[in-house]
Order: sequence, then structure tokens, then C-alpha cells
Amino acid sequence: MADPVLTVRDLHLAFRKGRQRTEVLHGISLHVNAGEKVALVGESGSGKSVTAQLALARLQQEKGTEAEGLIEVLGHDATRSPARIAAMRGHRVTMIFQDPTSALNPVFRIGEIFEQVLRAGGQRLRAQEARRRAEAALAEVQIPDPARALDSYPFQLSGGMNQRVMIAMALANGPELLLADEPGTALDVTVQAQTLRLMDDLVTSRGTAVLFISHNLSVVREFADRVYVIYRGRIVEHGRTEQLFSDPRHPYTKALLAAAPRLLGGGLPDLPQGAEAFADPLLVHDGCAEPGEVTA
Amino acid sequence: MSSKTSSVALTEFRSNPLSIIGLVLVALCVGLAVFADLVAPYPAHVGPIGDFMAINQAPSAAHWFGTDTIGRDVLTRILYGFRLSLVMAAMVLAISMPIGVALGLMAGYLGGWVEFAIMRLTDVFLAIPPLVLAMAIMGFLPATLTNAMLAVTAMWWPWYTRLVYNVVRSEAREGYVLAAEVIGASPLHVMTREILPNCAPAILTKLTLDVGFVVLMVSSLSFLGLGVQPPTPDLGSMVADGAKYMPDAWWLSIFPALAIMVLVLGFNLLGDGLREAFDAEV
Amino acid sequence: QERVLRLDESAVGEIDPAKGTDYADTVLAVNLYEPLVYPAQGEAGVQPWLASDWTIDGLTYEFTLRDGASFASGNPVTAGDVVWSFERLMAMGQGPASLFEGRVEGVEAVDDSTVRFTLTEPFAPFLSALVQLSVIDSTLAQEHLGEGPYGENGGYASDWISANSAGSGAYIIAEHDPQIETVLVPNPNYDGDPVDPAAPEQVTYRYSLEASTVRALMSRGEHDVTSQWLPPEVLKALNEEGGVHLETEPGGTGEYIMLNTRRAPLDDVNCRRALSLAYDYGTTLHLLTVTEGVAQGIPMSGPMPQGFYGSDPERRAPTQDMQAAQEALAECQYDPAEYPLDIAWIAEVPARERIALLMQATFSQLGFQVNVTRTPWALITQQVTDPETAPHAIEIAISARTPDPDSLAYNMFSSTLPPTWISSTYLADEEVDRLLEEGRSETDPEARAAIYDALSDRLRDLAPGIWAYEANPVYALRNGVSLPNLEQDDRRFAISGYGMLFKDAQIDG
Amino acid sequence: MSPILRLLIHRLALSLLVLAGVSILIFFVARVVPGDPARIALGPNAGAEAVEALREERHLNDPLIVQYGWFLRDLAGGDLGTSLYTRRPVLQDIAAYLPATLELVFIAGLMMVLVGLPLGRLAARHQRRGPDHLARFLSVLAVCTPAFVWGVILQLLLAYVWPIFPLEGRLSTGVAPPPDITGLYTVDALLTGQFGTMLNALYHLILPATALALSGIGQSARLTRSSMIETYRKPYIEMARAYGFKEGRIARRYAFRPALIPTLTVLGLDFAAMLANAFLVERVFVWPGLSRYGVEVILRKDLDAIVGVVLVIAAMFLITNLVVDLIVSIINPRLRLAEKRGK
Amino acid sequence: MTEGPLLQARGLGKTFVVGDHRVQALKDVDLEVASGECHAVVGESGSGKSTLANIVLGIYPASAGEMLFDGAPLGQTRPRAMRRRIQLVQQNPLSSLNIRRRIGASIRLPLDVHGIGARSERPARVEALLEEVGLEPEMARRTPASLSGGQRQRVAIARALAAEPDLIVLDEPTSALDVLVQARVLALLDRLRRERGLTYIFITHDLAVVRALADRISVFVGGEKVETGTTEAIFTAPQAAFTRQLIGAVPVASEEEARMRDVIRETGHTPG
Ligand SMILES: Nc1ncnc2c1ncn2[C@@H]1O[C@H](COP(=O)(O)OP(=O)(O)OP(=O)(O)O)[C@@H](O)[C@H]1O
Ligand SMILES: Nc1ncnc2c1ncn2[C@@H]1O[C@H](COP(=O)(O)OP(=O)(O)OP(=O)(O)O)[C@@H](O)[C@H]1O
Ligand SMILES: [Mg+2]
Ligand SMILES: [Mg+2]
Repeated sequence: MADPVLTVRDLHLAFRKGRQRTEVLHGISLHVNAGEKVALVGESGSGKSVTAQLALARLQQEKGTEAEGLIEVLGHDATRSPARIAAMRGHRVTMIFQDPTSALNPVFRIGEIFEQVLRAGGQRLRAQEARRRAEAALAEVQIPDPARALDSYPFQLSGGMNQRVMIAMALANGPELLLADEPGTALDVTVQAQTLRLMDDLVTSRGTAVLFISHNLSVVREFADRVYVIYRGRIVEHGRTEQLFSDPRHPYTKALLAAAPRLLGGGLPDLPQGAEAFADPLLVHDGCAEPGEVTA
Repeated sequence: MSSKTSSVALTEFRSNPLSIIGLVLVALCVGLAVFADLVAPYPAHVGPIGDFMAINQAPSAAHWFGTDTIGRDVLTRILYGFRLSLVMAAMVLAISMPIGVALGLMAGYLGGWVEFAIMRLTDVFLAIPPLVLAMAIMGFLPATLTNAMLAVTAMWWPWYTRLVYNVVRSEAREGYVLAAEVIGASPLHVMTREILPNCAPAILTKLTLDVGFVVLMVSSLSFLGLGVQPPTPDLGSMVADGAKYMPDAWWLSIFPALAIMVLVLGFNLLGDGLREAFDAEV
Repeated sequence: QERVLRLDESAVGEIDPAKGTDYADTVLAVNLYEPLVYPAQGEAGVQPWLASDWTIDGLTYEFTLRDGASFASGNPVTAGDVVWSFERLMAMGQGPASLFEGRVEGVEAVDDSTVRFTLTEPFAPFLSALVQLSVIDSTLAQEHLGEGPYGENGGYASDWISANSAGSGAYIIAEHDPQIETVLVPNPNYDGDPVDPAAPEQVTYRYSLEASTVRALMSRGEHDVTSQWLPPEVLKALNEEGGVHLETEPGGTGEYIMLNTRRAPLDDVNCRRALSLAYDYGTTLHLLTVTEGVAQGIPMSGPMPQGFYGSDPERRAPTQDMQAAQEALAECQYDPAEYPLDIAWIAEVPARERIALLMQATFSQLGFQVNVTRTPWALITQQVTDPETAPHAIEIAISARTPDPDSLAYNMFSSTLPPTWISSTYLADEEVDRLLEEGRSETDPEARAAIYDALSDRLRDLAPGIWAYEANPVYALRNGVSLPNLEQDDRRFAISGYGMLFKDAQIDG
Repeated sequence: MSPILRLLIHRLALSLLVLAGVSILIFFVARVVPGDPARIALGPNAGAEAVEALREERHLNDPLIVQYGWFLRDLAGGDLGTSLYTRRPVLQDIAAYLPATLELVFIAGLMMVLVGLPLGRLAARHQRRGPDHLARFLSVLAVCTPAFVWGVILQLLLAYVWPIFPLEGRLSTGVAPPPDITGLYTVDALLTGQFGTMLNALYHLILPATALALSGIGQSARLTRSSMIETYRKPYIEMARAYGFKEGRIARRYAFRPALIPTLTVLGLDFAAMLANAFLVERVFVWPGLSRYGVEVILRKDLDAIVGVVLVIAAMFLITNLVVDLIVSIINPRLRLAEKRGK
Repeated sequence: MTEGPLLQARGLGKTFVVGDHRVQALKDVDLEVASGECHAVVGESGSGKSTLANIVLGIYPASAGEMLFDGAPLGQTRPRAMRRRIQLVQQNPLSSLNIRRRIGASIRLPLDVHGIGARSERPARVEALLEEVGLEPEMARRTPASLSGGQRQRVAIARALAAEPDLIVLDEPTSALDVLVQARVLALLDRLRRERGLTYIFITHDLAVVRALADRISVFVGGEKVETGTTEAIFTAPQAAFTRQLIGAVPVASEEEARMRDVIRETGHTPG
């Protein structure tokens, strides 16, 4: 088995505001191996985004956050040496956002933003060279006229185009780990489907590891190798994608699958039953142990 | 849109030390103004009657802030000055705010020629710096307290119109306005019951900030000799009149100037705190 | 290094002598222009100036111009210039024109150096009034007539003379901005009264400086002569700091509290008397005191300032007497509680605020409710034209404009003149009117003195005003600068402004 | 037509409309209020005929609407009338006094931008920490103190107690003004190579400009701060951080530029406020600018001059806003490129 | 109610003028919505779905065409009684409720505006409505901020019901919600329609949702209606290429479904 590029072990996170303390992660563990595509699925507010932010060492230094447990990114501890992680952002670890258009600064041209991205981590690069690489990267995500796209402002491109630009930026520096937080949920279904497939092709061909965050199980089915289901700050089920979809075991996972409307008809989706059972302990499918743990 | 609810805003407000300082200063000034009669050492010195044998005396135990050019206690006059400033600000805002808000609501919500007429009129008023407009008006009217207030009021409403207009324009796109319209609620209901409450934080914040700015404006008018008449204890005219005796009788204008600063500072910090807490655009 | 004299004045300067009225205008006029006669020094009357000599024959006054007199332009001063200047003054109808209004039948140039005025009736103050007739270089002015309502004279060079000088005075205009400052430099063609060898080579007359600015400039040595309007405390502070000396310029200016005799309750003489008796003369002078022995005011015993007919040096100045005031008020038909008094004070003169507040304090002891309003001068001149809207009381300084009591008393108290700030008591009293007319037409000095004494008594009875004090302008001069006309008693002029002849100033280096 | 040009033309047209409104407003306010300007102009000794003649000459006896007609006709010919007070064409007066005010306001405006924006940026970057509290307190203090108080305090401390700066005026005595090209002494001196004069003029500008600028500095710092904080919450800042952009670069460029858009718009208004505050500061520093003239003509009910001064100030305000609009539309590509939108 | 369609639109068009651009948001659209049916309107973003909804609701006028409601012409200006009969549920449950008013006040608004029920019994009605959408009556006193997305959407539904409408326009009512919550809200909508005999115009871009709920479907592309038919017909034999593309993009949870979906996308027919 390849080395994990991201290891999270028994991670707790709480936010403190005044005297009030809210714990949002209650000890989650997960890992992503090099070149592996892993999905983290759960309902809104279950703690998906904060996990990604912790992995990028973006939350640790903020006032009122209390994180405990291990987060290791490419061999560095994100809790103890956040600066190390910060230095890797943009080239060894990158991220794709939910709404590509609002994630691109509206008053800068795509080219200017791209140049910055290429210089992430203090890489020296001449403007011409940056431009050439940016064009190549855009061509790879099938943007018809890369030169023109670079001279455009984000609002001049469609959401789908911006999403491709985001993907190109994320992959431009050959990262080892990509965090995709509900990529393209803000877009049209058709566009979202197209860009997801594009991203899938690219990361697969480069062997980039991906942590894919979504609230919709169906979306990740075609994409992920393994799936973690998170419910209210706890991982409730973990397994390889085919295992999970063919044999969901945890009541919450079952409910999620049942609640999705079916394309083939059959009336309204089933209403989730027995919500108390959602708090059942973690179910791990065969061969899906966390590194250093024994498979259940 | 101010998306924060009151309780969140309150927590936010409490956690900001500057806001608390502002609140304390405002409470202090208002308290002194209300209880001036009890606190002031020489209540008789509010009017024209001073001690002509004790003029221009430097600060001492008897007169903490010194005496003025006709022997009145400067501290006493500052305390009553607070009262006057606050009363004036309250009156000016009590008249100009509702007018401005009503016009802003109509312009923002009704649109069309109503919007055009109101907003162009507002532009006209906004194109003349308030002080200049107030001065121009004061130049034509006899300089009395009432006229000074009228002049300031006449140029103050457009700021509310514009503020409310902008808020309404963004609020009017919100779903809840659409919902009320679809239900069939009257424009009056939509404006006053649906949109107005959502402008409230912005208006409240601006009101708080404006107390300070009205005080500044009136003092500036007084400084130019266009404002409040003696012997009314007005902070601005005290600064202006005292400036003639600088630097020898420095207490004549420095203390009233500090008083203005404290008063305006208090309201500004408070207003800033509210703005941050409510996330209101002002 | 140039000898520069830097002064300031609170008002703004008008350099057209046919328009100017106030102190600053007078100072500019006497330095830029010359009248036929000039007030005498150290005594009453007039002295030769542009006219070297004159004869009076009944209604005819004939003046001979000084030999070789010439304007700054080099043009000689001729009788034609005098005629033109007089006609211009009367046509424009502003400034000093009222002094001559209806009095002069005709003026003609007998020859180049002789000019003859013919009066309509006997008018004793005529000669004195001529100190206000500045003679303008008509040859030069006619090149700049401009457009206007004066027929062939167009605009009478009104615009041009408001921006340029065309006189024969010791100085000429180098720069003039009515808002900011006027810069004067010596007139190279000046041939009049001798110029002091230490006289300034440049005079900067600045307008509307703040008191604190003047005070700071003085103590930094960047200013030479303060205006007379500084508050006493500021003068005192300057004096204590050293480096300056204080000089005074008494001369024909009364500080009157004008009482509006047309508005209730002051249309009742008893109410006016009550106010006169209640007025706090002592505190007024106390407030005006700069240092031991120097005050901005001196006691005034009646309507006429010292040195003028009708003033009585023996008489004691009035003092506050509340008892008598209450008694007078009891005689008054009005109940003070029902008649609030409006008192205005001139915004431009901060020191007057204290006097106004002092009145407010004292009159309210009589039971009046007193409102005090700070009013800009421009607005006051407006308000006083209508007795109905004019305030009940304003403190106004009135200066004799010529060295003759008539210029003061007639303008103030004659009921024949339209209401202006000078006549803002609106007194209409037959006896007063009769005495005023007699005083004008009587030419015998003794008889005139008696007439003005009677007038003073009558006015004291009627109390149309409170004779608060006589102005005694105090100037702070930088050490090293001296204005002998203010410093030596035998060089003083009877009326104010005329002593500010810059040619007589002395500046050491 | 380029969108910017179109925007400018649109704004210009609106500005002219507003200016027309201003002229009506001020014209009628000036005339409706009681008081006879002719009487005031001619002084107390003038005869009734002289006053009447002047009233007639100035059309003061005509109905208001007719008077406004006269006013418009003159305005069309570039004539703002004649001041009753200085007896010069109002335009000439304004041309004489405006440059001094402009110079003061420009320098103050420069200070406002050069000090206020970085201060606000600093505060935003350290939100709710030491530098932020300090910067906020200072800027609130600056805003809360009337310009005339700053003037008096600065003058007292830096020109009197420690005589570092000149007390008043535009140039030291003995320094000749530079040839009149723009009327701005610093610029004219620079253009003609008189560096000594330029430094002297700058030296005189420092105190009054600071007094004038302080509240603007505070205001712009506050605005920048809140706008930056708003921007910091935007997803694209999140993105910049996730991509390892340097924090300093984000503050100076990436967050600053978008934050500038709302800030600048409001700063245009603040600049206008400076024009008004100049009325106060000029008085303290004996600055020979438009404001003194303004106060004087207002006190004297010098109708034409009042209308002229207010119109010029309103015009300057509108021009400022036009310039701000232009800058904003350069920064904000959405405005500039609006045409190509919605592909 | 008369026989025939409840809502009938002919040649509906809408052009927006933005600056000097003209945006054709709706082009020559015919639409018939039968009484009691759930008519789905699907299409990509910007295809004019909301524009159609807004015209039906009378928020702005159509630039072309005409509408009949219950046999009577329906323009933009309409009497209050007519407004009552057509109600709206919006996509974003947070912004559709006024955060400064209590839930109860929001639901009560239609009762007050249309004078439904006596004044005194309105609070009881509000409680009944809350219960009907599955919320605790005590929620009337809470503010929207303290509610979850699903709960807010229920409140919005209750408010629409309060007006006792015939037709409810649902503009993407569940796309902001989680799958589980969405399932609950869909069930609620379905139950209400049956119980109250309501007619729905259901706007969405999620075809899977449509399949579960709708009787008939109209597909919009670029402001034009490209296809209309019963749900069954659209899913088994979609005519327009775009409809197929839309079906092909739906994420599915099982192998079997995926296979079916891909076949539809390629051939336009349901296999078997
Ligand atoms: N900075 C913060 N301060 C306080 N609470 C926070 C903060 N960020 C997140 N939370 C809380 O932590 C919990 C998890 O948030 P998170 O954003 O990770 O959810 P999510 O799973 O990404 O949901 P969604 O699908 O809506 O994006 C939520 O309850 C949220 O309110
Ligand atoms: N008020 C308006 N002014 C100008 N253009 C508008 C307006 N409303 C909608 N449009 C335009 O009309 C077209 C159709 O918009 P509409 O909102 O109906 O689309 P939609 O199908 O509801 O899309 P979505 O799925 O994103 O909600 C779009 O191009 C939009 O930009
Ligand atoms: Mg999230
Ligand atoms: Mg829509």
C-alpha cells in the first residue's frame, strides 16, 4: 500500500466563542493514500469543510479554534507546524472550491491570478514562462482559446469555464494532494457532470491524491475509490465505493441512499426512518482499516 | 442586508472593547447633560450673568476649567453645553431622519419617476457640502438656535434618503419582499413592515454616528459665527470665542474642544460598534 | 533692507474714497489721496493741505491749490480735478456724499489753481467736511470710466478706482485685494507735507486676521501694529511679554448704546432713563482695562466726545444707580415683564459681546427679559433701516467724520434723515431738530458752543441712547516702530484715522 | 463607444442636471429670504435713489422666475454676475481665490489617501488586535475633532509654542509668489524652476493641510478597514490563501484592490467635505482662499457671489465624483467591460 | 372550477432591456397546466424558468402573449383576490423569510391581507398550518434564524398555504436542501397536493426529483420550450437532445440506474 499523503487520527475540533464551546468534530480518523481518490460525504454542517481547512492549516491559528489529534499532510504535522503546510499550499497541496466564479478575484485577470498560483511556494518564474505554462494548463482542461481566457476577467467567463480554470490552477503545479470541497455544486447539473469527469480524468492520469467532499452520495459514486460517510462530526461508515453502494450497512448511509430520488421512477424516495440509529458506531468495510489499525 | 440577529449582534458588541468605551462615554455625557443642574458648580453661569470681577481666570480649585471673558465658570457651561448639543442633535435627527427614511423607502421601492425625482433632488442636496449649504441658509436667516437647527435639518435628510435607498435596493431583491408581494400585501405594508425593519440596524447605526456629526456641524456653524447665540452655552461657539484668546487664556477653547471630542468620540465608537455588530452598511 | 510696516484691520478695505466709510477706508484714503483741508493737529479745526489757502465770503468758499501739487501719475493737480471729484462723489451718492447733500449750489474751477464752492444756505460745518473730499486724478480716471449709469461719465471709473489709486497722497497702491491685504509703496511724485526719513518703504495693510493670529505674529516679531479691535486681555498679554508698546488714539468716537425710541417699551422716555441709570458704567470700563492707566475706553459724560462742542469736561460721567433706575421705571407706562428687550451686538467685534451680556445681566435685574443676538454688521445695517424690526439696543461706535460736532450730532439725531445705523435711535424731537439746524447755520464759534451745550442737555433728558464710554483705541506697536501722531499730544488729530499717516511713521531698520 | 466613455457621458449628463438643480435651489433660497442686497452693498449712507438704481440694474425688482432667466442667460455667456461686495465679476473673484483653496484641498486629499488607506489596511490585517485598536482609536479621534480645533491645536503647538512651522499665509514675507500659471504656488514654482519658492509654499501648506486632512485620514482609514474586512471574508481570499499567496501580497494587492472600489466612492464624498472644512481651516491659518470670500459674501447677502461660490463648490464636488467614478471603473473591470458580459 | 386547464398561456414572451442590450428571456411559450396536476418545468440555468414563474405570479408583465387563469384573462395587474389564488415557494429558504419577523407573523400575513378567518381565530389557524407542514405550533414565536433550512422551507410552504391558493409555483424548492431533508419536503408537498387538490408548477433542474413528483414535464432551453409531455413519456422517450443530456447528467446511486441513464443519453430510449 502506498504511503498516505493525508492522515487524520482521532481529530477533535471545537469552536469557542466567549464562554460557549461547540465541538464540531468528535474524533474522526481518515487517510488518503498517494494517488488515491477518497470521498467524504455527509449532510450540511457535519464537519466536512472544517476537516479540509484543518488539513490546509487554515483554521489552527484562528482565535477560538481548539483542534486536537493528528493531522499529517505529506509528512508534516498540520497542528504543530502549520507554517510548513502553509508553505506547501498551492503547489504540493491545493484546493478546488464550490463556486468557481466567486473564488476568483473579480478585479484581476485570469492570467494575473494564474501567474500568482504558479509562483506559489516562492517559486521564481518569469512572466513569459508563467504565461506559457498557464496557456498549456488551460489547454489541458479543454478551454478553447487559452490566450483569450487568460486575458479575461472571471465574470467574462461562464461558470463552467471558471470551474475548468480552477481545475487547471489546482493541478498546474503538480500537487500531491487535492482537496475538492463540493466542487461545482453551484453549477448546473450538466456542467457539473462534465467538469467532474474532466477532473477525474486529469487526476487519474497524474496520480494526484484527492479528498473529495460532497453532501450527495450519488455524485461521488463514479469518482471515488473509497468513501467516508460523516454524520454530525463522526465518521459512521467507511468502505470502498462499490462495497458501500452495494452493501450500505450503517443506518445513516442507508437512509442517504434511500432518500435520493430515483431516476428510474418508483415514486417518492423513502423517508428516512429511525434517526436515533444514525448515531450508531462506525462501520468499516473489509480492507479499509486506518493505517496502523486492524480491520474490523 | 444585515443578516445578523439581535442576539448575535449583542454578543458581538459586548466583545468589542472600543464599543464599550463608546457606550461609557455616551452614558457619561448624557448623564452629565441630564443632571447638569445638580452637577454644575455654578448653575447661575448658564446665562449672561457671570462674575465680572473674576474674568479670564486660569483653572483653579474654585473653577476647575477656569472662567470665561465675563467671569463665568467654564465647567458649568460645558455641562450645559452637553445638554444643548444633545438636545439639538436629537431635534435635528428627529425631524430629518423620518423625512429621509420615508423618501428613501419610496424612491427605492416604488422606482420609476418617483425614484428619479427623489434621488435627483437628493443628489442636488448632496452635491453641496452640508456645511456650505447650512452656511448659505444661515447667511439669509437671523442667527438663532432654531434657524441653525432648521439649516442643519434641511441638509441632513438626504443622507438618510440615500442610505435607506441603497438598503432598500438590495433588500427589494430579497425573497421575503417577493413573498409579500405575491401574497398581495400593499406597497405601504411592504415598505414599512417588511423592508423598514431590515433597514433599522443601518438607520440606528447612522443615527448614533450622526449625533456626533450634528454636534460637529453645529459647532462649525457657531465657529463661523452663524450658529447658536450667546449666552446659550454652545460648545462650538465657546471654542470659537475662546480661540481669540489663544494661547494666553487657553482654557477657554481647549476644554470645550475636548468636550466636543469626548462627546463625538463616544457616539462614534458606539456607532462603530453597532455597525460592526449588525454588519450594517452606513 | 527695506523698511516695511505691517498693520491689520478687522474690516476689509475699500480704496475708492467716494465709497469708503469706515476706519480702514479712512486710513487708506488719507494715505492715497489728499483732501483740500486736513484736520488740525493738537487742536480743533482744520489745516491747509492740498489747498494752501482759502477765503470764505458768505456762501462762497474759494480755495487756492498748493503750488506744484501733482498726482502720482505726474499730472498736476488742478481745480478741474477737484470739481470732477466732487461731482463724482455726489453722483455716486455713497460714502461721504451725505456730508454735502443739498448743501452745495455749485462748484467751479475759477482757474487751474482756484476752485470755488457756492453753498445753498449758511452751513458752518462745510469747511470741516472737506477733509472727506479726496481729490482724484481725473485725467487718469477718465481713461478708465467703464460702463455705468452716469451718462457721459459712464461708470465714473468706479471699478477701476476700487482696484487702483489715482491720488496725490504720499503712497500709492502696489497690490490690493479687499479680502486679504493692500500693499502700499511711496508715491515718487509726492510733494505735500514732509515725509519722515524713517518712513516705511512698504506698507502691508492686512484684513480680518484672527486675534490669536495677530497676537502670535506680534510675539514672533512678524507684525508691527495691531488693529484696535484686539480684546484687552490679548493686548495685556502682549504687553507683559515685552517687545511692544501700547499707544492710544482718542478722537471723536463715542460708544453709544442706541435705544430704539420707536419700539415699546423704549418709546417711553422713562424706560429709556431707567436703562441709562441701570447701565453699569464702572464694570464697562473695568472690562476695557488693558493695563494700569491704559484702557480701551474713557468715561463719557454726555452725547458729545471730548474736545467737541457740547462736551463738558467738568461734568462727572454717569454712574450706575439701580435705585434711581427702579424709580424711573416705575414712571414708565410699560410693565418690563411684558416687554422683552432685543439687544444686538456686532459679530465682528468680540469685545462688544461682553458689553451686551453685561447689559443683559443688569437690565434683567430691572425685570426685563433680555435677548442678546450676535449679528453680523452687514445684517445690522440692514435691520436698522426699519425701526419696527430694529433691535431695542445696539452698541454702536460713532465717530465724528469731520472735526465738527455737526458731523456727529446731526447724523445721529436729526429726524430729517432716513434711518441708518448712525441714526438708529430714530429720535424725533422738535427741540433737538431746531438746535441741530441752528448749530449748522450759526458761524460764530461762541454761539455754536452754546447751542451744542443746550443740545447735549436736551439729549441727556431724552436719553435716546446710553453714553457708555468714549472709545480710546489701543494699539500694540512692535518696539522699533513708532507712530508719532498717536504718541505725542501735540500731533494728535481730533478725529480717528487721520493719524495713521504712514509717511509720519518711523521704523528703525 | 467604449463603455467607460459612455459611463462618463452618462455621469456628466447627470452631473449637469444636478448642477442645474443646485443653481435653482441656491438661487431661490438666496432670493426668497428677506433682506435687501443692494442696500447692504451700498452701505448705510447711500441714498434711496442709488439703492433703487442698483436694484434696477441687478433686476432685483423683477419676479423671481424672470430673475432666474437673467441668471441663466448670463451663465450661458460664462458670466456669474458681479459681486456687490468686491465689485468685481464673480468669476474673476473665484479665479483669484479658488487656487489657494484647491492647493490646500489637494494636498490634504493626498494626505488622506497616502496616510489613511495604508492605516486602514494595517488595521484590517490585524483585525481585533493591538494595531487595529490603536489605528481605529486614532482614526475615530481624528474624525471626531472638528477641523477648526485641529487647526487651533496645530497652530498653537507647532507654530507658537515650538515655532517649527509658519503661523499663517501661503508664503513667507519676502518670498515673491511664482508667476501665475495655475495659481497653485507649488505647481507654478515647480514649472518655473523656483525650487526655493516651492519648498516655501509647501512649508506653509503643511499645517493647514494637516488640520484639514486629519478627519479625512481618519475617515478613509475607517472605510478602508471595514471594506478590507468585508473583502477578507470573500471566497477569493480563501482561495488566495489556499494557494499560498503571501499574506502581505494579499493585503497590498489581492484584497486591497477590490476593497478600494467601495472605499473610493465614499472618499469622493469626503473630499467634498474637505472643501467645506476648508472654510474653517482657512480662517485659522489666514489662508487667502475661496472660503473666506464665501463666508464674507454669505454674510453680506451678495447674491451673485453666493450663487457663484456654491455652484463652483458643487461643480468641484461633481468633478471629484466623476474622477472617482473614472478611477473606480478602471479598477472595476465589470464597469469597464460591461459590454462583453453574458456570453 | 371550470373544466379545462387551470392555467393557459399562449405565445408568452419576455424581453429584458439591460442598458442597450435586450435579453430574450422567454420566447413564444405555450403552456397548459391542468387543475390538480404537478407540472414540472426543467431546464438549465438561465433558460427562463424563473421568468415564467414571475410572469405567472404577476411580478412583472409579459412582453408578449396572454394568459388565462381559470378561464379568465390574467395580466400583471390583478385584483387582490386573484393574487391569493396563485402562491409561491422560493428556492432560498433563508432569504424568503423576513429575518426580523417571527415565524407566526410571516404565516399570518396572507390571512391579514386577504381577511381570511376572523381576527381572533387567526393565531389558531397559524398553529394549524404549522402542524400541517409538520412543525411544532410553538415555532410561531421563533425567528427564521433559529430554524434549519428544511424547517424554513416548511414555513414558506405554510405561508403559501395560508392564502388558500389554487396554484402554487415552486421555484426550485429543494435545491438548497440536503438529500434527506429534500426527501421529507418532497413527501410533504406531495401529500399536500393530494389532500388539498392543489396545482403545482414545479421548477427544478434536477430530473430525478421530477420523476418522483411530476405528472407532466416541460423542458426549457434558452427561453424556449423544447419539449413537453407526461413524465413517463419524457423519461422513456425523450425527444430533444437537450432532454437527453439533462437525464445523462443526473448522478445516480446504483449500477443499474447508471446503465439505464447512459442508454437513455445515447439512444433516447429506455432499454427494455
Ligand atoms: N469559524 C467557525 N466558527 C464557528 N463555527 C464554525 C466555524 N466554521 C464552521 N463552524 C461550524 O462547524 C460545523 C461544521 O461546519 P462545516 O463547514 O465543516 O460543515 P460542512 O459539512 O462543510 O457543511 P456544508 O455542506 O454546509 O458545507 C458547522 O456547525 C458550522 O456551523
Ligand atoms: N430582471 C431581469 N433583468 C434582466 N435580465 C433578466 C432579469 N431576470 C432574468 N433575466 C435574464 O433572463 C434570462 C432567464 O432568466 P431566469 O431567471 O428566468 O432563468 P432560470 O431558468 O430561472 O435560471 P436559474 O436556473 O439559474 O434560476 C437570463 O439570461 C437572465 O439573465
Ligand atoms: Mg462546507
Ligand atoms: Mg431561476
